[in-house]
Amino acid sequence: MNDLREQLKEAVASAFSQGRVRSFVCLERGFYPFATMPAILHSGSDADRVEIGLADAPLLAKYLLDMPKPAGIVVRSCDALGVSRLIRDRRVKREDLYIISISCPGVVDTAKIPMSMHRITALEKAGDALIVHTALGPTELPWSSVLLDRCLACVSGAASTDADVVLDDGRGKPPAPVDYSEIDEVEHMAPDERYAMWEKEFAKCIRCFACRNACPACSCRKCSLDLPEPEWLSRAVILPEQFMFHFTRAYHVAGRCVGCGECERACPVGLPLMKLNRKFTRDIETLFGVDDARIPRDVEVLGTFLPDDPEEFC
Amino acid sequence: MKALLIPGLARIESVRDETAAGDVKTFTVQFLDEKDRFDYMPGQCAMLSVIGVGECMISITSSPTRDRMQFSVKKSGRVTSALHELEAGHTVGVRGPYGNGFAVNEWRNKRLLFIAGGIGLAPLRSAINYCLDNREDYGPIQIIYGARSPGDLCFKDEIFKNWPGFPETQVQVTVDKGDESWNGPQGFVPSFLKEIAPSPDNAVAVTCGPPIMIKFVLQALSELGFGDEQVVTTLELKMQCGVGKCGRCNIGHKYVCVDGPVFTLSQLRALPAEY
Amino acid sequence: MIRVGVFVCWCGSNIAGTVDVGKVAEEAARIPGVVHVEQNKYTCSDPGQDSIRKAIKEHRLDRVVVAACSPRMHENTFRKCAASAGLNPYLVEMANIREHCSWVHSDMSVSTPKAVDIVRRAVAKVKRCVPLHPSTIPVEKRALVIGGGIAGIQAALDIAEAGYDVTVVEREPTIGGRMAQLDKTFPTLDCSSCILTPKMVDAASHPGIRILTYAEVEEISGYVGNFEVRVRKRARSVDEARCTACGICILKCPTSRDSEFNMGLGTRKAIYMPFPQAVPNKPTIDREICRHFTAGKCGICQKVCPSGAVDFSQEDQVLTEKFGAVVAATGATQFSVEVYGEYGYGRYPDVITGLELERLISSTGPTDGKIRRPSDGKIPKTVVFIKCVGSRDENKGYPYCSKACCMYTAKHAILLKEKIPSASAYVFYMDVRAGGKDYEEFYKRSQEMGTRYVRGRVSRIYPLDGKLIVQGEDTLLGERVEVEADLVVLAAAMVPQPDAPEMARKLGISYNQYGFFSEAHPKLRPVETNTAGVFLAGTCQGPKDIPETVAQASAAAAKVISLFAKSELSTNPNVASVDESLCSGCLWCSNVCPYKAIEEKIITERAGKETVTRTVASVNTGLCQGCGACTVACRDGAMNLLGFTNEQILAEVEALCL
Amino acid sequence: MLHISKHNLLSLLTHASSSWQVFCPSKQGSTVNFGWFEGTVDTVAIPVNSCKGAFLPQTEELFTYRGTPETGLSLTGGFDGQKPVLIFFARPCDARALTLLDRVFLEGEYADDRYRSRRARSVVVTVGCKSPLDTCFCTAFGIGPDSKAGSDVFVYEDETSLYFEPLTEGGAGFVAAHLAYLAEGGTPVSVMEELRRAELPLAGRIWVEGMAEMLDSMFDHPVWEKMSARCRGCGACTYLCPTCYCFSVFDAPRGTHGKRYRSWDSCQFSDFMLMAGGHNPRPTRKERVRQRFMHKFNYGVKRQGDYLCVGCGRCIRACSVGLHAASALFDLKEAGR
Amino acid sequence: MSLDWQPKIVGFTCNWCSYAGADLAGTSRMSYPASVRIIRVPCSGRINPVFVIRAFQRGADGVLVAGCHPGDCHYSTGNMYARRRFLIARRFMEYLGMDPARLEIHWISASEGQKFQEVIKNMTDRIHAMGPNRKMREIL
Repeated sequence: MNDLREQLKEAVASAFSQGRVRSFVCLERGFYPFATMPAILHSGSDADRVEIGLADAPLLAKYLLDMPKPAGIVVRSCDALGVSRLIRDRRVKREDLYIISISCPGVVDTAKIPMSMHRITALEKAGDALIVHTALGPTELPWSSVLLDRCLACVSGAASTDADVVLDDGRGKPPAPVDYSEIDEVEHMAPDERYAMWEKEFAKCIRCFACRNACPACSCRKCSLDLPEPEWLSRAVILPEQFMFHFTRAYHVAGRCVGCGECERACPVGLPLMKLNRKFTRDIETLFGVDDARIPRDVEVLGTFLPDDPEEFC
Repeated sequence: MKALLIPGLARIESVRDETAAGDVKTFTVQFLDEKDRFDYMPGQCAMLSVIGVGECMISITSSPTRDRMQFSVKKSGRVTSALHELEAGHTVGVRGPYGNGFAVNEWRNKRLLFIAGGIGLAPLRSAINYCLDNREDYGPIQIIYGARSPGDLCFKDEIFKNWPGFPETQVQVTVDKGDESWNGPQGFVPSFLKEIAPSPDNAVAVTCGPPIMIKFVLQALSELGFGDEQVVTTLELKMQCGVGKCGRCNIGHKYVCVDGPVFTLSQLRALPAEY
Repeated sequence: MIRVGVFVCWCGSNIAGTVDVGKVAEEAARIPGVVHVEQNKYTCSDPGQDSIRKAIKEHRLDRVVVAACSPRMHENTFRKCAASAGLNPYLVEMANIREHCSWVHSDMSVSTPKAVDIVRRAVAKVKRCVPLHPSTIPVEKRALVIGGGIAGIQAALDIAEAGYDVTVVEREPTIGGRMAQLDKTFPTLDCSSCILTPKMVDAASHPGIRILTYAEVEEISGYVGNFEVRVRKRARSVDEARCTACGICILKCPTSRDSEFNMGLGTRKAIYMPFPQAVPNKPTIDREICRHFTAGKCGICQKVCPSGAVDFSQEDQVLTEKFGAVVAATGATQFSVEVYGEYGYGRYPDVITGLELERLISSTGPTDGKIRRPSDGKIPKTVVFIKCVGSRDENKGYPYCSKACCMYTAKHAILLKEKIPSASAYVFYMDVRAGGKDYEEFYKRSQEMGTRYVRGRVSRIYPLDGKLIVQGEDTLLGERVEVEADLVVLAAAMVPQPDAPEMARKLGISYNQYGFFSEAHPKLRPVETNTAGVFLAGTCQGPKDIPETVAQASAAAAKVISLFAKSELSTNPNVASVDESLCSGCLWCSNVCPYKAIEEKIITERAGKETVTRTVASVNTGLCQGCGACTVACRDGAMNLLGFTNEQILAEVEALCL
Repeated sequence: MLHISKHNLLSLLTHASSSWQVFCPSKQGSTVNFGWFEGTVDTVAIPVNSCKGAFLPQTEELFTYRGTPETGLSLTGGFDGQKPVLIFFARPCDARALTLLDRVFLEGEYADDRYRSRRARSVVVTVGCKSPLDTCFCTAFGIGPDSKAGSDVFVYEDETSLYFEPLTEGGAGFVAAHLAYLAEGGTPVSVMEELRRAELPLAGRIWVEGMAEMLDSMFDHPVWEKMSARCRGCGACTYLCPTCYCFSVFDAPRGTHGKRYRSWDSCQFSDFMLMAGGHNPRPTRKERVRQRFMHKFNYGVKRQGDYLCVGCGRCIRACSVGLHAASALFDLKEAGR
Repeated sequence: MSLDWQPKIVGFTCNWCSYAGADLAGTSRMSYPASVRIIRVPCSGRINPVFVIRAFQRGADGVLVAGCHPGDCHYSTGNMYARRRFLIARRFMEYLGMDPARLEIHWISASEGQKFQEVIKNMTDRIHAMGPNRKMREIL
């Protein structure tokens, strides 16, 4: 792990020294020592700040939008998909980017560490366990029990190969099997029951737009939902508008969602947003014969068609 | 207790086009219900509603010494555009008065210098008419006004006919660029001001206009020897409530809606340079 | 302030009969923005239009809603009307309270509120209309005629006569089409070839007409005035310039197959001309059967050709050319009568179709004009004609009337009597439709000549002792009829070409459920299509006889000529439009554009203190046809469709849901 | 002290809800949120949102109108006759935050009638914080697990029971109305002691003394650039903050009738200050992040006489990129040295 | 729900086929319930699924989306995109708890006046049986 971090620091420093980048987005130590937060570096001398991100690591792709180019980024495979999304959406150009990909064993979700283990002083990965250090001493938790939800649906923990530098320590999490059982569960509910469930979820939504702002597929210069005219979405936070908001957000990323789950991680009130996104993903895969719809393609699923698409309408 | 954000309904009595381009209109309004009517001081503002579209803060351009409340509105956004669609007999919402207004009582016996550009004359007009209606309380009044073109001059009746008729009252008008009908001075307000070079002695300078004009007028005034305390201007920011609650129109810890819109230059200098 | 005028039409009693027009007008007056409402008996009439013009001026109307019939009927009428009163024509919206309301609801208590809703929708939309201005595009003054039958020939001649260049593309080796196969034409019985071949020659020799035979249209792109067409001219294997049409090659060719021209009743060689008067009068090698191509042997034709015109190495030529207008004259074909098992076509050689009979009667046909039955070459004494084979039959064929069959059957009966005076003719029919100049008389004549018309269906045909026993019913007499026939002639329906839908897709036009191309309006725009610049002539649009085909061809030509009479065209301003300030430049919109009308554009703008460049989408308004697919692909809300903007549609939804 | 067994709490609340609108934490999907009582209550977790919504709803109707400006209008927006609000199980930070909101909405020339009428007869029942979270730093603002400012009733919680200590007349009224559910006797001394001794993990790292004065000269400091670089520009922090109160007013027209609403708004949104002419005085995240923290730690002190932060830590939990009041105070302190 | 309650159906139809089909129903005097109100758009490819949500929000009890039969689009491909969009959007609305019968998508050609009539009749009957839509609906 440390080796990887050292390699990464070196790679970042040399990206600057070789003049490959004017800025670099990576993770650094956060306010809580065990968590990381995004940092935008402007000089190679900042490379020491670079962290791999054991816990609560935010995804970085979207920072590329506003960074001075050429811009560097360090990506794990989920973030690499986000970068690819931005490139396909022509929001950044590949030639303006300097990508360092790293392998990833998964990222710890500190919210999954039981309350009884609060006052965390440090976190440590040891084999298949997470060691939580607190004032009361260390405790071991199974690694898979504390991972972020997105890691449970990980495309691959191996370092992405579409990168300028590939740093893979071979400890990447193996790809997670595709599992749509949570979607099935919702589908098996009666319509009224489903509606009631979403009504309850959407009632929590405070329309803070954290989901949208975190999403690498939501990169419009100006979100249409913010426009006063036409008013696609009223600013009134009332249930009909919540349905409008969540329908539109999910529909706008339908076929474009890379499955990184950053929306859900960013949501401060715990909305199961991936249950919405993945419904589209699954339907797209089954209806249009797309293999893993999370992978960005040159032509978006809704930007094309097949003459023999399923015909359900008559 | 009076509902804070609920406007009173008022009938538009008349609509007057001020400019040739039709982008400034003066609305004279009368409350439908006497209990909604309010008193105000020159420089104060009100929230004007086009019900179904929205609200915006507009300075009251009439003087409280006259009986009808008037607003001069330049078409710039959604609400003002909707307002421009309205005609006499239509209904608007009005709530106020908001803001501090001009310190007309502190101006007594002083020489008053009003410097305005374009629609910026609207808030000053309230003060000008107030002072003219209480003519004996104030010293000489000098009004310097400019607009982009002759067609863009507002309140033409007053600047050319009415005001110059008052004793010790001088109105000087310039346009950025004249046309065949124009034989008056040409040039921007700040340089016109410097040419006229009014004296700062016992004077208060009140200025309002586009931000770029204000910037250079303030410079010119200090070059002419006006102290920061002698210079008064009004500010405009996006507002939603008008009552210092919605948290929008602050510059530093001051809210333009309740602490302004009128500030002396020395007050402005104490605020962060955010505007 | 927006000042909407609403004009509620009675349409005589068409609307007023089932909708309380007064109530609609009353409610319309309450809609915000409506300043004037009036009712008219017939708004589309001169006085009706005058009242709109008057109201626009008197009430300073800046938007007009006409609550009347379908916009597909009169939108243009009222747009022109508004324009003549100085109002931008795109500030007019129609509320369809006739087709969608008064004609489908009889209860005033439901139709009236519905009409009010429809008007409310129209007002909501028209308030968000902005003046639109057509832009202009240049016109390439060359016409493409697809199909070299009589329709195509006539259209080409008319267009060329007006001074414009025409290219005719015909997929057979010769022009002439179906008409060339006919012997005589009704009701005058003049010889089909005699009137057709001069026209074929005229077309071929006209300096303004270029004929590409043995050629097919592969792709059409572009738009009115500016079509780009790719034509594949198949290799004839004969150098047309060298060939002198001496015919030796044909004579010597050892390979033959059934003649398509003779409906399989005779044969033709591998190197062949479909018929002697073919234009161009040059042979073609059928590579499917030519032994040189199938077996790599032979080559006799090349050896015998005195002018060295046979060229086995010839390749298909692909031409890409620009045209300003296209006339589709792709014709029709004959119904496959095999599906009527009871008639035994295909099993009994003496059951033939009308077109086959034409070839038997024709002096250029396989029997040199002698009517001999195919099985044994005997002269038939009794001939049974069966009409409506494949037409007017929803079970086995098509529900429509094939239109020409009644008359050609009458013609066949007459010709039979002329050729074999002793023969007797029976015609089994459902109805005789003889509408048309001199048609009824012609039908009568066939009766007077002794043709026996039996009203009823034939239920079965079976052979017995060299005869065909035709069993049927005379529904007028209510008795069974049995005829011992020597020959049975089926009046097969005219049906669309099997590849008509494919051609329609190339042309970007629609077709009906059978495959006939759809005209823009069944009555008022019968030769236009919904794709500007594409016109229809002949049986590709529906069954027709020759006079009608020729008339329609001339009409299509007239449309082309009037199109070419302008040096530029004004385009439909209801096109997509980009709000560059919102566009993120992802260009997903361009993926879904069927006209490739969206391009990438680099713009430069100020961002704070910096000048930055960025990519946005840009619409080519000449190419854009206004479908709006891009608007839905655009998440930014940057792409809009003028005349059908997001604002308008959302307002319409809202107005309908109030 | 009057107390109730935890088992009976639901029946008390059910009874209370006949005369009060009860606003309490409950489990909503994966999180515990403050909201109107619907039969369940969660007394353990600190809710993700604050209880400000009981007095300043995220969206509220100001009035309904009928008619049009052209044809005449009538406005209806009656606001009365509602049951008083009972906040059940605020935390000391929440209760204190309400007193800060009160200064904004109740003091000065323009009191907010809606806020006032909701607040006027409200009762705030606060529970002592026995197990503060890793994100709690209320002590930095002089609040603590047993602070009573802003509360009408203070509740001590032991393993089995809740002990009610009325602090105000309103609180006493509430307790009196529910005597049937409460048993007399006992003082939860050990709980009181526990609360007094409770230590907040962040206490040592956060420093606010003199922060307001220090910020006076930091308006143009480069630290804002650095802090805001990671900001994603969402409004999670402001919407979950118990002391943020910004709102906007807008109309929802539907043909010839409609409503005017007010709804929370956030200074972190790019169009918060966008003016009709297109000018934006706070065009980038730097200005907006600065506005947020200047408002909390400088302007608030000048206008309302106190920091507009209570150290509840909700922004820490809300922010997905670690930009929150605690990190800001820490970074600003470093920068201001 | 009163017995004579009439559902409100918002119909989005393409100009070339389905609107013309509705016109044909009119010219052929084929009566159907007065439940549907049509919004004419050039092509089914112009119909944004968000419009459908908006209709439900504002009070529609049912929404009909109609376009040319695949292959017959006036713009050649618009309905193909519409088909993709609505295949997923309709499933998603259902996933959110919307009753699927309230959103119908049909291909109605210009010659299918009768089909238009039948679609409206059947849709109206079904929705009539379900009663007014309350989901996603705004109450004013």
